[in-house]
Amino acid sequence: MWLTQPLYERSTRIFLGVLLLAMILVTLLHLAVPADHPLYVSAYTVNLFGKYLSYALLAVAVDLVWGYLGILSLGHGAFFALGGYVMGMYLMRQIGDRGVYGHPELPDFMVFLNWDALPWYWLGSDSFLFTALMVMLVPGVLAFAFGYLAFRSRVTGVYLSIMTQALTFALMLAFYRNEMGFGGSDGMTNFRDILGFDLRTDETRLALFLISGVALAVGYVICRALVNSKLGRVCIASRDAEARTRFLGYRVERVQLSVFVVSAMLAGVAGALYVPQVGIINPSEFAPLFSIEIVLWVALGGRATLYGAVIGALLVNYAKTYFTGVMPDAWLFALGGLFVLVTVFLPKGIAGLLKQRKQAKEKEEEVPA
Amino acid sequence: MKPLLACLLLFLTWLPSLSIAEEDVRAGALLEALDVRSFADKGEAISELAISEDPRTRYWLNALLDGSLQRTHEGRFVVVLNNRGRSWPVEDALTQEDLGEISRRELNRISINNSLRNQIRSLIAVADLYSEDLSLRRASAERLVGEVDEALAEFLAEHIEQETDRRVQQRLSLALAIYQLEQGELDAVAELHGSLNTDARIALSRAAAQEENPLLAQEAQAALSAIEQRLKMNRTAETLYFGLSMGSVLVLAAIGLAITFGVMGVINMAHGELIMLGAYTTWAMQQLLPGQPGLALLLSIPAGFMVSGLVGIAMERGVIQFLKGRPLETLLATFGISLMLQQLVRTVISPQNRTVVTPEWMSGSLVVNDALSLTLNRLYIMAFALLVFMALIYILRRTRLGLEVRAVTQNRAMARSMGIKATRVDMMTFGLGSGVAGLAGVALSQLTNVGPNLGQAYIIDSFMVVVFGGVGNLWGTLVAGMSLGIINQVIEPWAGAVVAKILVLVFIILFIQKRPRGLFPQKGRAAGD
Amino acid sequence: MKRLNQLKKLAVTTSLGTALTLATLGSSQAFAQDPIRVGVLHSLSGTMAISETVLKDTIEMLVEQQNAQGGLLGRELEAVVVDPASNWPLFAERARELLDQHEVDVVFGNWTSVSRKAVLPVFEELNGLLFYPVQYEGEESSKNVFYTGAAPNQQAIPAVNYLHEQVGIERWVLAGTDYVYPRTTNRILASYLQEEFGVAEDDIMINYTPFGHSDWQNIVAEIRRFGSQGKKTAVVSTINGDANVPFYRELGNQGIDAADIPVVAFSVGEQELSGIDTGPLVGHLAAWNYFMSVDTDANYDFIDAWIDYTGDEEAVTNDPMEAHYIGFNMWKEAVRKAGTTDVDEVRDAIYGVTVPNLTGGYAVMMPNHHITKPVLIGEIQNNGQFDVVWETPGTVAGDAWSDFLPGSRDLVSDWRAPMSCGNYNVKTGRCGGSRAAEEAAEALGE
Amino acid sequence: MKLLKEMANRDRVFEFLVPQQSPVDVRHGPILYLEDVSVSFDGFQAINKLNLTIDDGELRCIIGPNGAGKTTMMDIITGKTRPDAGSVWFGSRHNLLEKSEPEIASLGIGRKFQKPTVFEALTVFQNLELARATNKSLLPTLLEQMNGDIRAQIEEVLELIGLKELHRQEAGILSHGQKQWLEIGMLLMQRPRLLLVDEPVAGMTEQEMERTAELLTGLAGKQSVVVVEHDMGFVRSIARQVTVLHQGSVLAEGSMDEVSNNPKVIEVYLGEEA
Repeated sequence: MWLTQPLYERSTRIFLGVLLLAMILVTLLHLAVPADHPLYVSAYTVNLFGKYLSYALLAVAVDLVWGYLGILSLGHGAFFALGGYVMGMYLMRQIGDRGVYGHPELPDFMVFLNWDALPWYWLGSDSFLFTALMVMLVPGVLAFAFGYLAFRSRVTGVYLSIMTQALTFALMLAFYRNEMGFGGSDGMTNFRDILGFDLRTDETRLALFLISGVALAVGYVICRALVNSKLGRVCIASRDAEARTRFLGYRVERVQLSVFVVSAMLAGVAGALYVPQVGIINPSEFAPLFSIEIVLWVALGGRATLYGAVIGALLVNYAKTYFTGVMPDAWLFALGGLFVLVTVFLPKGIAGLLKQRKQAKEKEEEVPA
Repeated sequence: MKPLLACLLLFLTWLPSLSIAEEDVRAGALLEALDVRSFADKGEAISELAISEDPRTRYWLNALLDGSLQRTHEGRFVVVLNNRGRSWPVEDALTQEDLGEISRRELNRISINNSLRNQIRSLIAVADLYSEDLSLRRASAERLVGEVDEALAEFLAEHIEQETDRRVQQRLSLALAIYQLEQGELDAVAELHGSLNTDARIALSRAAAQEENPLLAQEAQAALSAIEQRLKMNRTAETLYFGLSMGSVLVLAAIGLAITFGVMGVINMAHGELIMLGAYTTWAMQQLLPGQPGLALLLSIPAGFMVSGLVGIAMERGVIQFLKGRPLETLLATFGISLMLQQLVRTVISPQNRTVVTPEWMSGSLVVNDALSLTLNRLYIMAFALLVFMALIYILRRTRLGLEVRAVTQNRAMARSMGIKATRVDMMTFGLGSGVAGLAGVALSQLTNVGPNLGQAYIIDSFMVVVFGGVGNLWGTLVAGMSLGIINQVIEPWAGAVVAKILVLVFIILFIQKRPRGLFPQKGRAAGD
Repeated sequence: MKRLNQLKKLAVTTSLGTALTLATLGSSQAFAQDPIRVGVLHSLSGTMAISETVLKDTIEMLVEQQNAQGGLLGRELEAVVVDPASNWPLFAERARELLDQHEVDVVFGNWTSVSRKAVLPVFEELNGLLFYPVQYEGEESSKNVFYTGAAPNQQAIPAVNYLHEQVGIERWVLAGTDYVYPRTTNRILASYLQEEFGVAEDDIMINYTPFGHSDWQNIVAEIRRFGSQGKKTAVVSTINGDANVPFYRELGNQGIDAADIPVVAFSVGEQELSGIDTGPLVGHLAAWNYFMSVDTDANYDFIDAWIDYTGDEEAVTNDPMEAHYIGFNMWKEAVRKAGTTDVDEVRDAIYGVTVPNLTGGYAVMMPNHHITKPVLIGEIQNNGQFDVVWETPGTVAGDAWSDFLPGSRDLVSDWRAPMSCGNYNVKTGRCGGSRAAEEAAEALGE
Repeated sequence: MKLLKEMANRDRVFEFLVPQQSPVDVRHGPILYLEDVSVSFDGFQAINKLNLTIDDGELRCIIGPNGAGKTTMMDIITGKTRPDAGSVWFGSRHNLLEKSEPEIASLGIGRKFQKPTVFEALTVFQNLELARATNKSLLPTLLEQMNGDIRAQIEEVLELIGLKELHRQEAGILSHGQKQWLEIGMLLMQRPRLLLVDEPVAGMTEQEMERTAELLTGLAGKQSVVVVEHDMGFVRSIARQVTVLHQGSVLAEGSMDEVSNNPKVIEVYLGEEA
């Protein structure tokens, strides 16, 4: 079965092993260790890690299209945010009549906009299953519509990147509008509970952290299986020599479209996991800057490796948390510098470095033999 | 309206007659009357001041107008000469002797509000009808339209004859006619026929609305409908103008990109920040040349070009040249640079916006008629945009550099073998594109904020324009920018600003699907795949 | 940098007079217990840095002054500064960091509504104390947040009263940036104008623009036409931050003079004007609870201290800074009264606490976590300052729930026992929920 | 899942899609037929009223000076470039002008580029695997598993093109000649009815050339081959029928000797040889 195939592969096993280990470790340090102990991991930190993991999943999704398909999407933030919004709508409905206006049906921002009923697109948002479905469908459909047009008319490379950017920018403007019915610039916040569990308890946070971990693992395996399959090789082929691939009889645009959609869905899931952990979703998630930053994570970690994307996401975001804490002014310099250094001196990213190491070692071993 | 009547006497009795001592006593009393809490009383006091035969009246009114007439805690009236900082240089309001600097704690302003400001301006306006300076006379005539009262009407009636300047006469008779119409005189309607002046229109619509004089109402109605027609036309013209001016801003912002991106294939995400640098150069220039905003602005055109150009060249040498043939990587690298440039400005200069002054000759607007006036700053920017565009076309078509640029972009290897220094050409090209971005910045400093986020606001639009117009085609950029500007301005009134922006974006996205290479694509082999 | 700060410190203390310098000497020996931690949650980078950095500095200055006077409860004050980088989710994260990791006793912070909404759940969960210094849309009342900025009834309503009664405005343009504060304010104003002054529907024009909107040609032209129909017209502007410069520029260039169509702004203060050439804007209005130009000694002392602290002769003060000044002093008093920094005790102690404001009056903390403020109308001067042309006779108490919105007119907020409820419904007599909600519930019941 | 896998692996499923099954109707007449084809870029007439017919199983060489339109012709046949006028038929049934590159490819037209283009990031083996004639639509491609007879096919070709011991290497590191061979190998994997070979021997050693010659002649008969080549020696060594292109249209046609004695051809070529 092709989907399970990666599980027999060394690199995947290592990755999953490390991930699992980290999750167990964090859980133990959080539950078993007394709060005053230096090794104790606070709920705050667990929450942070949970956020990082959802970012990592997003990065994997981007690496899938950029690394293997050669499509530099500057709009994946949009799919991420859409997934987040779908989840946000569900969480909003879970508040029920505990909002400030105590309206049983409508979220507060609708009450104060004087709306008397939910707009049609909010239907079903109170069912978790429906939400879980939409989390993937909404970004998927958008990606399909956009991708269908773009790939069919062979908009590629730079043009595609700029178009994706325009897409997310347009969505940002749209979601800022209060008429949209998604809370305008304030977005959605003040969530209470998910599936009946109170979001404000440490247990729920731990659970969300673990779920994010599992989601990352699953997403990783799916992508890995995809790129290991013959289709994955076709992706690489079309990335390096699109015309040639066509002459071999592959319908490149369909390959691109399908992979693009899968990636968008993964991004949606990441967003859905992100929102309950940070407790707010608003249009700034659509900002082009964010989408470009994601690409940096991948570039730093190393394109077309998947695990590189994860490394990159974790590193950059940890650095962000740290730097904006200790030296806020330096942060943008650091981030900007990173962009430059990585692209100029580290085109293969950290993963590339590791590979070189490995190969160098092997050579040394070969010499005596 | 007593004050206006009052001031008629004001200039008949211009020359000082009494002895200085008595003068100052009376003057003191007059000013004393101004220092009251209620603005109504102040109004009275001002009219009193106006009728007084004191020669310093004009001086005081002006001081009052710009808020520099103040009072020390000891109750002495002073005029503040410069009100920045913690203590201000002042002179005595009566003797005009210099009193050195006084802490602002010690001073209380004789404050006025908008209605008093109006009153004073009208007073001064009437006085100005006698001024030698023609522009002053015109201004005051302009101002009196719609402000005429009985007293003034009588006065104007004979004054119009003495007036030599044609326009002043027209204005005054218009003002007079409006007043007469309000008095219900039928023949005034003829005078106002076809006038686009707002006050005239209002007067007419009032006349049309009233019952007691049906004939007048009828006439007025006829006149009104004629006016409405002309107003429509003017509105269309106005929208077109708005579209073009917005378009020219887009073109200015995008044209530099059309070179770096279109010609060199470098996706310069820092383009916005290069624009920002141009704007900051303007600010710096104005700091260097205080009091001469106009000169500073002109000087900052070359300066802005140099600054952004040099930064661009530095970028090209330092980063971009290492990314040849990896356009997507240039995107990331330049984006990093843009972040750094922003933060640099924040830390070195300030996160706050900077003040860039608009020179006299650029503020205000060019009056075509009472309903249509074109804002000057945008008019200049339009001209500037076209100028820059033409210059670029010339450089690329006619100069050695342009030739080399085209050679290098079409066949690098060949060009080199013919002894063209490709790297140098790259450097120059990028420098040129960046420099033009700087010019855009200089222009934008006259329209919008000069702050660290300036660039962010324009980068996406710029890319849209270039891609829409067709990469590597300057004319495309021009057409694209202008048409996007017009589309936007036409949609905006009925869709609102936000939706208009969104619609334009969606439109471009769809358009690119239909024609991936934009409006004016490069055809054939040159395009490459 | 370090040395510079010390110089500043010195400057402040000296400027505060010899008595204080003695105090400093006294305070320079180590404080008895561990310090009281004061959290500062303002963006120092990103788009909001423009407005928020000065507020961070303000709190740091106030903390320094307080330490110079021997700290609080014999303990030193320590400002804990974090940077949420104008990123709303990061605000929530940082708030948690402050309360959870740094265990601060109080937090002064936030500017935008969305950032406040983002941190609200965190403060309620961890029972923190937040002082929010910016004018806002109301429609919110949290046990853990004190709103020292103006509620709509402390800014918008008096402003239109002034325009209607003093200036005789009959026709209104409500122009704002498209986010919650303008939306709410304009809805309140629209219904207020119609109910109180009987303004007709078509004498009110409402217009929204995106953040940082830069091309105002069309809108300003529309305003001009709307204003030239023979009725005196005014623009009530809730346009935010960056969009203001191009807006006022366009006004000036299209020849709209304050005398013809005055613009009264709720989000334009000295800070914003410092980025504009105010020459063409003289006479346009702003409504605040504080202006730098206010002529009181308290204000001059504050300004001098501020100038010394920043070392910038041109440095300006503004309304949110005063709000922080008041908030800080109120918290200080409450801590003194309670004799501890424990959140619950401080909260109980702070109701009714009265401290002088900078405009020569006093501010009282009301049980609904809002304070009493005077409302000032100022006209822009050519030097980037405002000249007060009108002010409310007394102070106005902030109202969390507007009386002009159907959803909230029945709600009152009183956090004292026994009620201790942020949205008590006087009609239904229960805590939480408005009449509208009740009806909806009944409807569902049937 | 299981079922799908089955279907993907078995060769005979999706009859209509498997290339060699495509019913190219050659009963009455040629396999490839170009009539009055013209195309121009920005005014430059690259192909001008070109007429050309290739019979089934024929080996045809096309020569001509630079800019004669050889490559452009190939672009038109494979659907990369659309002509302004004229018609192109594959057999008597398929109008190639209505088809996209993938469709044309799966009809059984394989192409080798002038500049060898292989997938440099993939190994030699994977290059051949991708080229292999099979159902190339989405799902089967995703689910296809490596198995005995696929490997066998690939090994066979590896032998033929002499890259067996390099099959694990990434194609990027191959020498120019090796890339040529790899690309030819990919052509073979496609099992096309018609091969378009653009300058196959550029950058090859003498004996490599000979082997290429053998290979191509060997193919002829089973498949139709069109070779575009500059190297006269090579052409002579394989050619039966030669077509000379000049300024986008046929200048002369016939056996090598006929054309090389044709005065017009000599005139055109004088520039080249001198």
